[in-house]
Amino acid sequence: MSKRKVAVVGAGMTRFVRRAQETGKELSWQAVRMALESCEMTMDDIEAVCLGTAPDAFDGVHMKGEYLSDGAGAWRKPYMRSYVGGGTGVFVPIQAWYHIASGLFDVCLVVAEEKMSSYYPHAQAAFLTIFDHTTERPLKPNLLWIFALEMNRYMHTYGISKADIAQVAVKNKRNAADHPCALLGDKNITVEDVLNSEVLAWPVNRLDVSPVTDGAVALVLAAEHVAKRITDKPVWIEGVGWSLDTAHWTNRDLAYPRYVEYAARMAYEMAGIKEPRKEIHIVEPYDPFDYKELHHLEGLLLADRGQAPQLVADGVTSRNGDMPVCPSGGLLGVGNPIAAAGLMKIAELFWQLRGEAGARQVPGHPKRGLAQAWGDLMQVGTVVIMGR
Amino acid sequence: MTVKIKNFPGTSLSEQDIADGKVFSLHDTMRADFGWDTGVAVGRYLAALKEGMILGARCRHCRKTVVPPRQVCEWCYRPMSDYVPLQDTGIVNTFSLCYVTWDVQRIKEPEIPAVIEIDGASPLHGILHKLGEIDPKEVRIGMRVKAVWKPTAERLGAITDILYFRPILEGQP
Amino acid sequence: MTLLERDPHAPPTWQGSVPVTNRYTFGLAGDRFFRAIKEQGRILGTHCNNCMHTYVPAATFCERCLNQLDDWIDVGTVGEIVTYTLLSVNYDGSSRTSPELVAFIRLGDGGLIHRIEEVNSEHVFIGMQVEAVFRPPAERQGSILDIAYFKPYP
Amino acid sequence: MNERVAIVGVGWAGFRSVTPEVSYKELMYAAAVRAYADAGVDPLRDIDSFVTVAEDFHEGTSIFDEYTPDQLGAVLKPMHTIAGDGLHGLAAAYMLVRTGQFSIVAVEGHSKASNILTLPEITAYAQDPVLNRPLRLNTHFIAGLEMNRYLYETGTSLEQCAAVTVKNRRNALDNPSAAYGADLTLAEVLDSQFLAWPLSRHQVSEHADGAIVMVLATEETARRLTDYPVWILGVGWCSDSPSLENRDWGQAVYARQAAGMAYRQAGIRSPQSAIDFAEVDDTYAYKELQSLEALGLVPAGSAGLLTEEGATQPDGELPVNVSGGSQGMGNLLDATGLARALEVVVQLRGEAGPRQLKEIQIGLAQSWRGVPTASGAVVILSN
Repeated sequence: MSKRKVAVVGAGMTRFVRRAQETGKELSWQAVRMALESCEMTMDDIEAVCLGTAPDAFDGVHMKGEYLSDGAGAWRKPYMRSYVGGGTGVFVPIQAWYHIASGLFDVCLVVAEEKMSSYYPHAQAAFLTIFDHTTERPLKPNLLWIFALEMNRYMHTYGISKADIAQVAVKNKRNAADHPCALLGDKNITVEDVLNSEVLAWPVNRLDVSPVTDGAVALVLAAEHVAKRITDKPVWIEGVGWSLDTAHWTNRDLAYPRYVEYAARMAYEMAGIKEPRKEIHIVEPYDPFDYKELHHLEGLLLADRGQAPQLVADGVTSRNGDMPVCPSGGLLGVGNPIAAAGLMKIAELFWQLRGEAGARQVPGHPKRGLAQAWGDLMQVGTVVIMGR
Repeated sequence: MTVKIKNFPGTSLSEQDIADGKVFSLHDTMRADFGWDTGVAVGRYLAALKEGMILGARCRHCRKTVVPPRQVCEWCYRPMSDYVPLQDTGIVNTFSLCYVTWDVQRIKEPEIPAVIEIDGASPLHGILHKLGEIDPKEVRIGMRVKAVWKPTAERLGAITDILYFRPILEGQP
Repeated sequence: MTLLERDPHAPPTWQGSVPVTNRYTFGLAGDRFFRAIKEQGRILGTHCNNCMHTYVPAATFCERCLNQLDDWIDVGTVGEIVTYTLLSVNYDGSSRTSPELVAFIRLGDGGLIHRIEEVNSEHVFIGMQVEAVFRPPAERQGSILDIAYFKPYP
Repeated sequence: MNERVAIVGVGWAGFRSVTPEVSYKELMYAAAVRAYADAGVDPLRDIDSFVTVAEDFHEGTSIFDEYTPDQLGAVLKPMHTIAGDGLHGLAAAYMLVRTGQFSIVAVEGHSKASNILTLPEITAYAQDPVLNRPLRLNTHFIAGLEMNRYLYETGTSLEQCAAVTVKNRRNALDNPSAAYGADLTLAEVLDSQFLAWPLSRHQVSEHADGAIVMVLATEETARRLTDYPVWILGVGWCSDSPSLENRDWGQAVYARQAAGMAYRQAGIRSPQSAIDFAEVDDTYAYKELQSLEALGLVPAGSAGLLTEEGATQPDGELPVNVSGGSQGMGNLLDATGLARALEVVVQLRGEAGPRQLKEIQIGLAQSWRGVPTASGAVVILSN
């Protein structure tokens, strides 16, 4: 059985802002229009649309995939919204991959949108309802709890300090200073700034956390024969993987994201990658909290367990290091409009692998990159490997 | 293409812009009330909490004891066959000192959420709850704790029938 | 004790609510559309020269070709009833004592959903001309409710 | 790429107005365990990927996909949720199998509508927050507007719409899984109070609880697993404009487009002669008529008359909603389309008992996502 090859051929994104004037529809449309223009395509070329967007509570619209469809370019087209919590942004290109790989479509639009500022007064409150309605929600948990609990367990298991972890926030926010769409880029931030920022839920401080953000990102994906016609620089989707762990998150080892490992192994196998540490040149792991980047590098088998902080300390993960990690600036720096943030990572790989990332360009003509997102109750891993 | 694009779309607003009426906005609230059927396994778990007991379930196939109880074992997909009363004591697997509430109000004294591995359940099998009767500075992973229950008459059959877990001091039960 | 035994003391349901409170901006086109209603009592549309389609309410983009729409036009305050209904149920699902008349009114190539008043429902028909009745300028807030209702025209 | 994909197992549970004895997880499990037994597969060993369909506010949980893997045997497997109708989920599973990357994929949909205490207000939250919701109109108004325009454009009568309810609820009497079987008269349906004139209360399907799981496989695997594979000949789905101001009020454009896509895949040029029976959206009685026309199964404007004449009865030329449809089985929220497809599978396997249709080869299932959407999907199956 021959498998169809799928490539990314165009990308666009809005600025990531704390509060956008645009409606969610308008943000989606802006990103889509940019993506189409980037590959000189029109809506006539688009056969199907895949949307990724996180909880309805944020935009404040029930069945918000339906509401957003016109902005996403879905008018009278096959249109579906996929949903794996925070993992959605990296899942939605996987969704488009299977649309095209199935042979049903040749060209798909991929759109991810989030307008978190519509939840008022504060988007974090929407996260109360991610917990089990009967056995957990009565305790009034907030989102920070689950991250703080996981971070503490990770630190405890491997003897990692808060300063080790804060380096990630510093690296990413500095990287983001070069991203024209970034919300929180900061060239001069230091580890002390992170450690001295307000404690939200120990061990999590304010600057360990990515901000509530509005934004949208769009890509155009095409089957091989179309991709080669459109561009001489297609970026191929070489491997995809995703995995969902048990909902009983308090029955698991929180120190290690095995669901990320499962997703990564699936993607490596599909991409024919035997030695990921040698064969992956740029990594965009999910970094809504700084420790998460480290956690995920380990789950992706790109660092030994408990050893990811050392890579950061040694500069391996810097933009000009041996394995640049989050050269975009990540969620910590560019911002975290949930699904759009995940898709931003795919867009970043697209630009990096084509040598179009400007001030953020990773040296050495990287050939292959990996993007990963995480979501749900410390539970889902989504992985895409792209190469030129 | 980011190199080629100078002006990215997206219009940033401040709270002040909205307060000043520079742009229109409106507020709305969804009334969303639910009565979730607790079902067989969780229903039983709640009933046991009302009696002052933490209930688990055992899989005869893979010999795991899990909490809260469930109808099917997610690891071997065999029906869970037995309920097992567990201890109301356990070990702190991890914790946080949280200075904000669920709706992002700042609080002075931190709440101490924790995952507590329940005695009698399989290793690493715990529940989410809070710690109390302890100085936040003294909380440690690995610490032994015991449930503090609401008075019998006030229990509803809810996870909040346990007020919190408190540390077990040396020599105490 | 087996899993199939039911416990008569088990609470049959767990009650809870999902808190969802929102603030919506009107967006780029929405802001201008509602400003025209509020300040001038005018209903605006935007025209797509590519699809030859006039969107009402005004849209920032054409949903068909995704072109940006900059061609703003006043479509007047009189439109035609495309379809209507007599709604006997309230927002929350409770029954209404008297039904309300709701219609889709064609303006440009789009239109508005709104209430029809100042007419006996038996006299309403598809194709009927109706006119927007605006609230007094001082009461308008920038809302679809700045139009109180539509009434028969003339 | 795998060209041919079959449904090799189905399972269901519930289909009652309330299911107080089980949680939603237990309801899903009951359906899944039957589907896996039907297909002869062990989910942990054999199933490569899983798809569920759900909407957060129907569940009362944000990021509902968190709570899906355990009871389906999908832990640490590639699993995702489609925020769509069951047939969208079926289409996703179909595509996954076709990629050549997965041999067996399961799809799940469920409803615990009885657990939602404020459904009208939740549904209303799907209206445009700036343009429509401030009017504080019950979302049924959209069905009232659409029905009125449909009647106007086609000359269909109120009696013809009511005949759909009479037929489907009577069909449900022969379906042990249907919650709302009844032997109503036309007069009873017509006399019921108007909800959104011309729509009367009896023509709005009641909600029900239920769960459905289907197992899909490649041709090679299907032939190994079962003697009765049901082949997926085509799938289609489409969204018309989401805004009430830009849509076609009389016609179900989304259904027409979705059907066109499915017919192209199935190589069907003349649906009227190719399709032996159909399970179509009837969440409101008039939708069955409007859908049949949009699907090209009857000439435009003729569905009412044909229904009145009995053409869509179980013994008619084109049996429609033999299961009882949503009028007879209940509106299963996001699982509604899967319930339609389930009946097509059961019929094609010859397992429909007293309501079994004779000499059938190709069946069609169609769904709509309900007010205020203009989205729907179609699947064409054969034995």
